[in-house]
Amino acid sequence: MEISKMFKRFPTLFPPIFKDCSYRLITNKLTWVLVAILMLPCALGLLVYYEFSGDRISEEVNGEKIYYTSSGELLHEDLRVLFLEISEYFGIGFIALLLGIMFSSELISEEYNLKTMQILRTSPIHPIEIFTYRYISGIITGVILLGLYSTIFYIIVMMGAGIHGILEEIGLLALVIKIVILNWIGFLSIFCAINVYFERPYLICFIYWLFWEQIMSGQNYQQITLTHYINSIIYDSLTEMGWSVTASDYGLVNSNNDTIATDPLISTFIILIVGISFIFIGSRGISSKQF
Amino acid sequence: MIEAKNVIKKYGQVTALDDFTVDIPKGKIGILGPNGAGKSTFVKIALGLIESTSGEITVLGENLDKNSIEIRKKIGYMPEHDCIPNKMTGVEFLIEMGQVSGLDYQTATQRTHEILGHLRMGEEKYRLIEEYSGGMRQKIKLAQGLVHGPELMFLDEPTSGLDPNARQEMLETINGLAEISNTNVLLSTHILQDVETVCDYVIIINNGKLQIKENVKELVKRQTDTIQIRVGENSDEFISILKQNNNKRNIEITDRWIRIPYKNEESFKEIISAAASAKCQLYEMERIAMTMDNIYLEVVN
Amino acid sequence: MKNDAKIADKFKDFKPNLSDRRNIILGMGLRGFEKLFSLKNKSILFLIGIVYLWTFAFYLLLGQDSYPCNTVSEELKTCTHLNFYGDLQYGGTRIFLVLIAAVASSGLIANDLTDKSIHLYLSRPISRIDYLIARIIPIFLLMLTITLIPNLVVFISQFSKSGLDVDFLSSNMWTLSNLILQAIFYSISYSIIGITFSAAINRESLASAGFFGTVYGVSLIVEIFYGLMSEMDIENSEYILLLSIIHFLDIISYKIFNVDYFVTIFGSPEVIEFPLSIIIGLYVLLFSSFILLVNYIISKMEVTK
Amino acid sequence: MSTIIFEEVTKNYGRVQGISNVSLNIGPGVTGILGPNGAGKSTTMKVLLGLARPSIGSVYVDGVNPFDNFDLRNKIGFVPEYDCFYEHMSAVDYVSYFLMIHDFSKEEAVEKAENSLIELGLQDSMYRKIRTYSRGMRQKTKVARATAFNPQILVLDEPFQGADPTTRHLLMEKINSWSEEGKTILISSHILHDVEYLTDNIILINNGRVLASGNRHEIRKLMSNIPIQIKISPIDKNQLRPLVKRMLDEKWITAGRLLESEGEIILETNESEKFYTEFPQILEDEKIIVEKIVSDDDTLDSLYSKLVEGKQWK
Repeated sequence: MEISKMFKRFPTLFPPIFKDCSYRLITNKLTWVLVAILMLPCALGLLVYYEFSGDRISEEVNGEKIYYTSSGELLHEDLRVLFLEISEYFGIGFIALLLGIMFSSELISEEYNLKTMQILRTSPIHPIEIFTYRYISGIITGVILLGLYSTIFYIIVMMGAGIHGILEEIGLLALVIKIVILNWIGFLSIFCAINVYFERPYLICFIYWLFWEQIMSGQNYQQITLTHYINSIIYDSLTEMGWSVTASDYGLVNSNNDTIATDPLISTFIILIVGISFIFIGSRGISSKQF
Repeated sequence: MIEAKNVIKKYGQVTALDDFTVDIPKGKIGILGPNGAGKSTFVKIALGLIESTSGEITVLGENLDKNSIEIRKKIGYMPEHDCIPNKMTGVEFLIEMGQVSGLDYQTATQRTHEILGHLRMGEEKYRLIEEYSGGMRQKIKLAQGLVHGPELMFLDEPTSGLDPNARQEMLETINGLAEISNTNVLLSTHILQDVETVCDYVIIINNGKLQIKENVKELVKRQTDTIQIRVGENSDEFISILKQNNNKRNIEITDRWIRIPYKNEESFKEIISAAASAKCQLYEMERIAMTMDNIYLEVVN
Repeated sequence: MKNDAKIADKFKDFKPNLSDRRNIILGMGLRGFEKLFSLKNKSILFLIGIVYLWTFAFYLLLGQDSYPCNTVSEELKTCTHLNFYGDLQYGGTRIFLVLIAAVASSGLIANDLTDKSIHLYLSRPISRIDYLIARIIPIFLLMLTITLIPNLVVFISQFSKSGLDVDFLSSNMWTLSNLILQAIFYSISYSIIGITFSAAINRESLASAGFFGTVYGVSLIVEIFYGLMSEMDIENSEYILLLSIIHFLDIISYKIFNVDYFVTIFGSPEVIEFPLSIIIGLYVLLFSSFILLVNYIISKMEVTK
Repeated sequence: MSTIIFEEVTKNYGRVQGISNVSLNIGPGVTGILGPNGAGKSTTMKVLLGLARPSIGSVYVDGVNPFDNFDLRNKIGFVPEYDCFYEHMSAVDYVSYFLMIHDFSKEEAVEKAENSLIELGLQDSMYRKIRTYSRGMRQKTKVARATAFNPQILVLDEPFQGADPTTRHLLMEKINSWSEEGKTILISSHILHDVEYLTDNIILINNGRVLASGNRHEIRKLMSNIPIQIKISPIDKNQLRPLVKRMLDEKWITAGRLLESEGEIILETNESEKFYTEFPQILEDEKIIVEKIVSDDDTLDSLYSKLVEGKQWK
């Protein structure tokens, strides 16, 4: 089928597929377990806020309340570190990754389990369409979920520093959301492709992430991992925002201790390329798979 | 065997059984009815798995309200869906089920092998259930219901998913059940031919109410007023001769059969002479008998 | 011999002699326990082996003298039997206990639910609660073998170290009974949690992952936040410890010994007090709701299929 | 008018046999595909649907290879044996979802979906979630999905499985009417009675081989090594004995049996064609009227078991 025809079909074909996929992703039991885990830092953050809000010192400048810690430092600079650290575990790190693995399995593997893939393969829909639409639905749902979560968590954490603190560090939230989007574009397409080719996608995805992304990144040849490019972007943005971070904080050094961070624009570009190429690899797998 | 008096069962707004009254005799009984007619609800109530909203049920002479758990010692149940564990051997599973019913280990073992012998399971009984074919799985399902020697056996769709040979064998086994430890059989199925071959009595339930309860053999003996014929070569000539004789009656013709209304014995004579003069082969000629299909559709619709 | 020729009847009448419900349940439970111990379950045997090795290496070989533990001192090793359930770095086996409970209990009901054989069990002459009890027995017994027995061995070794002194026994009567009570408490609690997960998540591997992840993972997160909050000197921060089941159970087990609770994961021991009524009330509420949930799940299955 | 041609098709899954050396030619009308479990029925269907690529040989559906061919997929409707639903959708959503893939606009798709569901008698429940459906309703939904876009070829794998008799009857009527419209319908069923009711054209597969294909009466005739038994019952029971005697005079009757209690005689012959041609004449001459001429040997049941047991070669 020609590409032009696919584009023409997009407006009719995508909405029902998106509706179906997002419904399935959101009503999945495991999503709720993960969301509950994600909510835990929020709840605890709220608790922390109420307990310590009496201890902070505030000063009014130009009608805005600026909060300080008892040792006289800007409170929002303390809190932003907390936000980023916890986000690296939850919003863009481990939990988000579990969510990604789960989403990809629900989007692709479940079609094989439900045997609806057989029906799709006897219907006039191209494997690229099958794969891409599910992938895009997954990205949209995941990004909305995690973006929302990051925003809520950001507000809860920065609430201690008042409106001023929230506005002051808004760039950090933007960065986290940007990373969420790039993370999902890159990883979801790899996970989905793994789901097409392998019988036990959960295990393989996890092994891939652990051995390839976690252990390889921080080594000399880390440019072959997606994590490297993600870290490069975080590192670059943080330096631009005036944080005092070093490349080694994000493992962007080789064994000679030289900084090997990649330019953020190129990084973004590479992540997009990886995402698109795995679309093709995945749809190739769907079209060649027999029943 | 089972007496139900004014049984009502409601699931929230939905009424599954609506003032259901029946007296089921001993023997092999078939229960028919559309999906959601209340068949399985009735079976589950009779098993004591769920409670009726109101009404009284007596199973094997004992009131169900008082000892619904004790009564299960006398009842075997073969569910419709696949419900046997894969990671056990057939024998292991049956012994376990026997013990859960209250048999001691040695008796359960002896009984298991005896039943599997009757069901013609060979060495494969020592293999894992996951390697079994559909027919063998059905047999294990049947055997687990029989292992504690029940007086009454509920069979829910025992032949579904079986290929023709396995189905035939399963039906023969069910036919023999009455002889294995005098078991009465209550068979619920969607395949009407099964009821025809196996059962003594048939009960049709629709909309939670009893429609009919009758003897199967007498039901099927009834004949319709149509003769079905199948002929070979020269069928055109045969038909034209028939038409001359039967100009006032309507003859149904398809490329598979010809149907003529039955008036009296002369009808047969006309057909035979028509075939003789047209010199065509007369493959088949008989009055179509009432089948379970006709009766069922008549009752339910 | 002429008259002895015989043809057997095709079918023999079978008059079953069925035992009552109590025996059936006990038999089911014991067979389930046997199965958990069979060679097929290599992972469980392996974990049990580790627990024993760990216990013996830690408490018998490395040894220590002061026993029992009446108050919490700086020296944690004096509280041997309580430490047994603590975190690894303090010599405890908590992670293994949770792991064994997760792995062993996950299949008990989940397998019956996946292959739907639960319908067959429920059509036997036992009630739903009977079935649940029969399914809890194996995991309960398994937990006893890894909570009670190692602790008893430690007790006996202490006893022999004291030179088989009868005074040691009489002065430690309460310790011994508390030890047994505590082991039973842990076993029954973890069994109920395991059964709940097994019934709620009806796939074996997911159930065990869910059990471990929820119980252990939540305890870690709670612990992190507790650390954070106590650093900030926030009042009543210890109440968030009740969010984690592990901590909750530990609190009760310390109550059994009439010892104040202290945190062990991350950071130095710290004494925390809770009112007894809150804890017992919460426990009863939590575990009865677990049992009701399982009962509800099974009863729902009965009706639908 | 669509035709399906298999040319010596073999399909293996790794080391497992699917079908071996199957040659078929299926034309318009209903064709029943029979065989034990695991014989290769589903594989045959999958190969012709383009879900699996033949290991050896080639398949042509309407003259093109179904694997990879896009336009063909608008012409084939498939009802699989297993459930294949998005359980959270309603039947209308589900059917229209697939209709949109068939290039219908949203409004058209919903309208067509509703129509075909109503035709199959699901009007009361088509807006409910599929999760709540009974087996019969699920079958109807599957059939509606496969037929809503009006395909020329219909492949039905066990469409009556689990359906109650009313649903079964309705589906059969539908299949009959589609076959009259000239559609090519391939149907597999374990219940031979249903296939017998629908069609005389069968394909019998066992162990991956096609044992027989074509009209079942013709197949029976080809198995000339097995004598045919014919049941006859005269109206006048006194004529039972004379009739047997008379028939045994003919040398093409090999055996005769008298069942007095049932009022029947059973005749066995090796030359069935001759028997069927001459028998009416004999009756006419002898002035005997019979009310039944039936051969239990000629039912699909008996044909099936004979072929599967391999009696045609003995």
